[in-house]
Amino acid sequence: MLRSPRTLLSVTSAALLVAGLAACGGTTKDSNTNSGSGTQASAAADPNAAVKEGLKIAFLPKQLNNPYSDVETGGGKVAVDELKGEYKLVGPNDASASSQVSYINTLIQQQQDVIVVAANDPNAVCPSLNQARAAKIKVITFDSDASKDCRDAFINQATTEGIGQSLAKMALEQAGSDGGEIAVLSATPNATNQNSWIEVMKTELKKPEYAKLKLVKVAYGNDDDQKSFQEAQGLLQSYPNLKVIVAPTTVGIAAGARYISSSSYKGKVAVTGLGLPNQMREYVKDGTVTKFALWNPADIGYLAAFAGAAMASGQITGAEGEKFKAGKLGEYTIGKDGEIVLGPPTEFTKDNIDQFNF
Amino acid sequence: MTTLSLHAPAKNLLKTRELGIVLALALLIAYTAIDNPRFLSGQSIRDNLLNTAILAVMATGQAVVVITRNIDLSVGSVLGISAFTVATMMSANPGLPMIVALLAGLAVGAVAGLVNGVLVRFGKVPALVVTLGTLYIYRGITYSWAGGSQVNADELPRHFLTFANDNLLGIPWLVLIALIVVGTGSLMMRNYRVGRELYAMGSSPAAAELAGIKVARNLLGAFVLSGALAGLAGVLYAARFGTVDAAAGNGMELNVVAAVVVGGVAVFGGSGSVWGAALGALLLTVIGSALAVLDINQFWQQAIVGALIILAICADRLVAVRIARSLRKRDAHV
Amino acid sequence: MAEANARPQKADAHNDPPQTNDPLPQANDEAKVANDPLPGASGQPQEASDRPREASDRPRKTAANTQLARLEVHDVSKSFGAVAAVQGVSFPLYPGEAHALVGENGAGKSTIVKMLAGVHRPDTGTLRVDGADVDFAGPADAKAAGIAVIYQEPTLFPDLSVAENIAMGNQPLTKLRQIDRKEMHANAERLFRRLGVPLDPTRPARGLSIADQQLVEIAKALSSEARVLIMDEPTAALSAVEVERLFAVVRSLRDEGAAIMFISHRFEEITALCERVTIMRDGKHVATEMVADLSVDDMIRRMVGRDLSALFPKQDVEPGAVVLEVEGLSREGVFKDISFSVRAGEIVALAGLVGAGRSEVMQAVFGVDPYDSGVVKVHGRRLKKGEPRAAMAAGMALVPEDRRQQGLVMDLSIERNVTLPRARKLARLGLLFGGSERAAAETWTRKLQTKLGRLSDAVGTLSGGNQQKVVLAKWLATGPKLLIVDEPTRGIDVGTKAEVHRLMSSLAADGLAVVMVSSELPEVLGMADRIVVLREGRVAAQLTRAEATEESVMYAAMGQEVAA
Amino acid sequence: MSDTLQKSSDIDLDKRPENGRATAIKSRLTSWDSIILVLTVLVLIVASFSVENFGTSRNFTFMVLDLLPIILIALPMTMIIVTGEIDLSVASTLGLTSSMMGWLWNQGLSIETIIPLCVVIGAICGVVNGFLITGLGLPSLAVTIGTLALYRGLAFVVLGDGAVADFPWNYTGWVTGTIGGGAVPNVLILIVVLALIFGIVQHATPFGRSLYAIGANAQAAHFSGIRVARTKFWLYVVSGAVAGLVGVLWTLRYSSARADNGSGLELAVVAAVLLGGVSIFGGKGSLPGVLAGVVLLTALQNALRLEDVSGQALNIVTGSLLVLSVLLPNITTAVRGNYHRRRLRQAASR
Repeated sequence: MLRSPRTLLSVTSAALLVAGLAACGGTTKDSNTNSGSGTQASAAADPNAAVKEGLKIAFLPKQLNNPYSDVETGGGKVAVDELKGEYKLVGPNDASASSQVSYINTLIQQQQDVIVVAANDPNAVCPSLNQARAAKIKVITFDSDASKDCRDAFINQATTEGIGQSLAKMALEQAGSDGGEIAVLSATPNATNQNSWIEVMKTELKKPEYAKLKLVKVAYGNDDDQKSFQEAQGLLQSYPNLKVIVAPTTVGIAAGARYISSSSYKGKVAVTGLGLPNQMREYVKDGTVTKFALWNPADIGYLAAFAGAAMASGQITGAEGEKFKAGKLGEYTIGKDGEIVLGPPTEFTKDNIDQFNF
Repeated sequence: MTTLSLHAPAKNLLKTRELGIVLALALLIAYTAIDNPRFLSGQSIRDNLLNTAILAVMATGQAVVVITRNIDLSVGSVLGISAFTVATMMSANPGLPMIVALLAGLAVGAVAGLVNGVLVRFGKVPALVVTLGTLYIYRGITYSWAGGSQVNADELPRHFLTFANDNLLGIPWLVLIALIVVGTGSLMMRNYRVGRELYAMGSSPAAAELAGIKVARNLLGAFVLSGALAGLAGVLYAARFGTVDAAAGNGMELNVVAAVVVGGVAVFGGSGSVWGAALGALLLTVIGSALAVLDINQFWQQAIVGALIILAICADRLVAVRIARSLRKRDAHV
Repeated sequence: MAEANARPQKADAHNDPPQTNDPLPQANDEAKVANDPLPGASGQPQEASDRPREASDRPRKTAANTQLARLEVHDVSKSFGAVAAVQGVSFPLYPGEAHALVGENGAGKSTIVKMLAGVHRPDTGTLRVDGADVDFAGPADAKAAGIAVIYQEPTLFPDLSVAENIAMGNQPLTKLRQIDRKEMHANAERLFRRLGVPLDPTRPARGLSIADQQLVEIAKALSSEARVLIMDEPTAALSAVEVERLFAVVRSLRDEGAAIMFISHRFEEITALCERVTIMRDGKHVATEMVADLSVDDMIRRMVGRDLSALFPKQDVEPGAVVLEVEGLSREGVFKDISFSVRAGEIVALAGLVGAGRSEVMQAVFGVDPYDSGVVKVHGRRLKKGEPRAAMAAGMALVPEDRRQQGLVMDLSIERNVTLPRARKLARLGLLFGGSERAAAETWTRKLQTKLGRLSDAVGTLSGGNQQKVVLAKWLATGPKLLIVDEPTRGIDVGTKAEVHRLMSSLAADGLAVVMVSSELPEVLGMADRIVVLREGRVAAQLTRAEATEESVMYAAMGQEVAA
Repeated sequence: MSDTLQKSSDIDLDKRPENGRATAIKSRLTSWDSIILVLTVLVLIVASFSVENFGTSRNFTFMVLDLLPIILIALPMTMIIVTGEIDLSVASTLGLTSSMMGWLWNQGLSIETIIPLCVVIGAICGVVNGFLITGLGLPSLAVTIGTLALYRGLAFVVLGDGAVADFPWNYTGWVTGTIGGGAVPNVLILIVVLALIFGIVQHATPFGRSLYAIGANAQAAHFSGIRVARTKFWLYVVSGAVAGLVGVLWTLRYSSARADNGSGLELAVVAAVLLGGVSIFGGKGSLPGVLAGVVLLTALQNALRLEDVSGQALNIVTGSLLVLSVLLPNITTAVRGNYHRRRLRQAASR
């Protein structure tokens, strides 16, 4: 022990020296031209090709025990059955990219025809997804996109603009004509969707009609129920004048609503955002929540399965402007960067919530 | 008279351990309250106590196990399996009274704890290994059973959910239960034979066997207690958070162990107290909410908890060294 | 002879409680086989020697044979693995008698103790309390039957207070069945007054000296109002004064009707305390006799099975150059201003009461403990402090006091233990190959005539005496110039003891400087050329061999106290 | 001198039986690390024949990549556990280096600078652990639970919840790639080299010997001139450095630097080490056993996944294996002991 600090010092300095030497003329962020993009779809699309039967379509949601993704993949299963394909659902217990990679690898080994994946990290899954594509597997992302050079198409639940605007609109409605302080309770700070929605929402709030709304804080509940619950608590302690909590994530809105409904803030602070009708029914009925929105998640899985099948059958390649039929949802057109937009979100209120069961 | 000369300082040093946590707590609360007086509002205090309750219940069981020179890493998974069991049971039979839910949770936890205890005592497998194994196993069982399903607040009976917020004489039930658990636990460990035997077992396992202490019974008891309290915490968790899935309580074991260590229970057994552990739980919880209130980047929270654990064991070490020195000085003839 | 023995020493390790730091002497110590009684052992001529005894400590004749035995061991056998530790032993223990149990290490004494304590269950045979068969499922049962055991090594709970240690399991309770602390402390005070020790009942047991720990153990036994008190070498760590005080208490217990079983290697204590003695050898019962009817030589002969030559054969050697110089060594609260030197060929003994700081001084000299000030020089060169490696490089070797905790790594093989201090020297290109280690280990274990199976066996499977030889081999293999031996013969049997003495003597004759720490006065007087007596951490006297007598050493060790 | 030594008496009654060699072989065969080795080989063989796609070269690559972090961290962890200590902070160290890697990359440092720097950062984490444990004498379990939280917290402080992804393709590609595009992954070389170094150090050097002595009896080791504290200190430094290296590899493999990378990995590593037959109390265990343990766990997970057994069941398998790895040897010993005692009783009653 007596001598170790000195030895340590020498080791450290040696390492730093090496590092320093290497620093001259190494690869840096600026010099790095990342050419690691995957194989681009090269085959030409044949719009008249028949959709194959018996396609192996695997769903890989962010994690298994998430009711929202259960609804999504449930829609996928309906679609795969309609397509007479083989449906498979795998996924990790934790929403981490590394465990998702292991599952992608397994799916490659099993030679699936289509992988429908909700990426936990847009980049971390990329190498594996590209390996899958190299193995002639079509990769469709849903819910949360992967980097666009490692997937064939992305099913977008709604346009980013549409959701951001809708969030801002609902916040204003809830705050009332006097406006006031609002806060956002999001998922994780690097959640792709939530961040782009919040960005749009912020842009929207700069418009004169929103002048009375003041966004005081964006908190992150990490899509963890307990964490979101505590973040909601923290928001109210820090911002006693808060009027509205906007939670653009199903976990966050449920936790936030639950906290408000059980606290003295009930009736004073409104909660809105994106939520599942089944989770929110109680709070809508007890008056904590008057309005929230969401697209139908089952339709996302449904659409993803059809898109994957169409691609695996050669009907489409993922290029902009291609069209395909998606069963009961009708015809869709592929947009820029392989995006397929589901449609506008549904707004839920006391009056219509009982019509939905997901 | 030498008899008295040592007496006082040694006892005071021991006392400072819990006092230290209380002081740290007071400082933290004072600082936060000055920054934001709402931190001391009734709602805020209530929230903090409610959040502490679950952790304190688990820390009580953990403290008892750690005092016997063992550890129970499976508590997070036990909480999960108990929360899911009870939530499923209550959603299927909404008519069941709350007390049945509590007993069911205790029972599930006790069985899980019994398995741990039997493996440790009769399988002669170190507790760290056993409970690391059952951490995986219990969680795996919950996952396999629950699959992707989740019990939502709206599936649970109203009286179950309101239990977390209902009061008795202004004290929320959750807090009351935690107080009873911590109080009973402290009393048992301090003033009853079985408690002192648990300390003895942790202080010197071999000597405990020779002293004729019913080591097997006590050890099983400690693990059953820890399991049962984790099970109870599962019920409280389900009632408080309303939404239960298979991941409930994931990673909680680290918080519980942290609370116990911060609360002054030595990881090698034999010393520390249940109420110290409960104070540790309170301190950790208050830090969490204080950071949110002080608007400190929430990412600091975990780092601060880590630093606090290290600080706590350093402090313990310091106290031990000082006691040893004062004892040696007294004994020295030089 | 060898193949006759079934072996698995290995298996018996699992019969022990799983804790690695088992304070009990391991069963292995006892688990030795002997189906080879030495010729004539059983039919040894028994010269009844009528030694004169002072009237004062002449044991009372007990009315033993007419009474019902308080405790009876009847045809009891116990094996560990294939090793029979105790075979068909029977003897009674009567109320109001102090009964000695003697035998070499490995004779099965500790196994008997553990069976009586409920730690082990006899394989066959029965134990009887007041004439009724008993079956102890655990120590609790034995305790309930009124049997209290004081083990060789104290078994206290360091984190609990002294009073709690004493009262554990028998705490006085209030009406609510809570522990009555006030009463508990008062009880402890009472016991300490009776024992005449000034211990604070509220202090934690951690940090107590071994002697104080042993006194707490005795208080514990007293508090349980035991009807049978079993003491397994309780005096090993006690000073003469403490031993006398202990004996006084034990005698009063005996007079109150308790049955005492006393195990010791010190014959003077046996003759001072006990009326009857049971002798064991190789797990078998040899004899139960009145102590008054046997001379010490008789006892030894029966324990060993043959006559012994002189115990302390130190040869006279002309001392050479000064090897070790210790000047003004001090460590706060432990020892102060210690100075002495040792020459080649000399055996210097460090004598003194337990707690006088003898082992601590030598551990500081060797570097395993720190010291605050002073100088240690080997061959005139100053040694870096707190660095055992520097001491080893200078040619020092330390055979420590506690074989099990300090001397050996019980779970490692014999060869690994022997080569542990010099693995670096045996390595080629930084790598160790099995062969070189084995060769080195083989050489030294053979030189010391260590009885072992394979060098790859765990050292814990050996008997105490052979373990001590392995420790000696380990350090002699480093080729030391200065050998420090701390209690070299503690807890080893008479036979090996003589071997160790002879070895030390011959090493000194070959020019080695030896420092010996010992609590056994005869050993000190017999072996040492010079004696450094420590008292309360300071040098009280330095005596030459000529000056040293039992009285002069004790006077120096105890100061004025001995005047009485 | 040896002359006098030879003359010692023959009083010692201790005798040793001769049939020891057979028992030694038997005990070696029944020791847990050989059982786990055999079990691993069996699982590999059975899986290759019965699990579709298991034996393919691509799957081999995937498996190697999956076991890379666990196996590398397990190398120093084995040594640490053999000395009777534990390091639970490794996964957090991995997370911290991954965060730092992303942050440094964003600062515009070259990757060639960042990689050694990250290893140093890992080593510094180890220095902190080592100082607290050996310098202050604190229990390693408590210390590393503390630094587990601390390092992970710092990782989040450094990078927040964001991710840095644009690492150069030639580096990320190397980690996931194979030698010459064949079946042997590049990282396998790294694993083999490091495993060889650690194996030799642990099993054939004086340093390695001292680890076992420290774990079995630290005091006796100290009395034998082994620098216990210093040895342990350096083990923690090495453990931190390796965790740092794995942080780099992890980041490159997923081309994503994130604060939560590798969370929970410490339990997997400890489970693998214990499964490999290392005693949690120290003093016992071998590196081949640990390597087998890691391979067994990874192969089982891989095979079960290919068979579409849910990830949940993996938890149960891992946990059960862990408990069984200690329980089974204990049971066999107990059964043997009982059998022996019964035989003795029978012999006595006859």
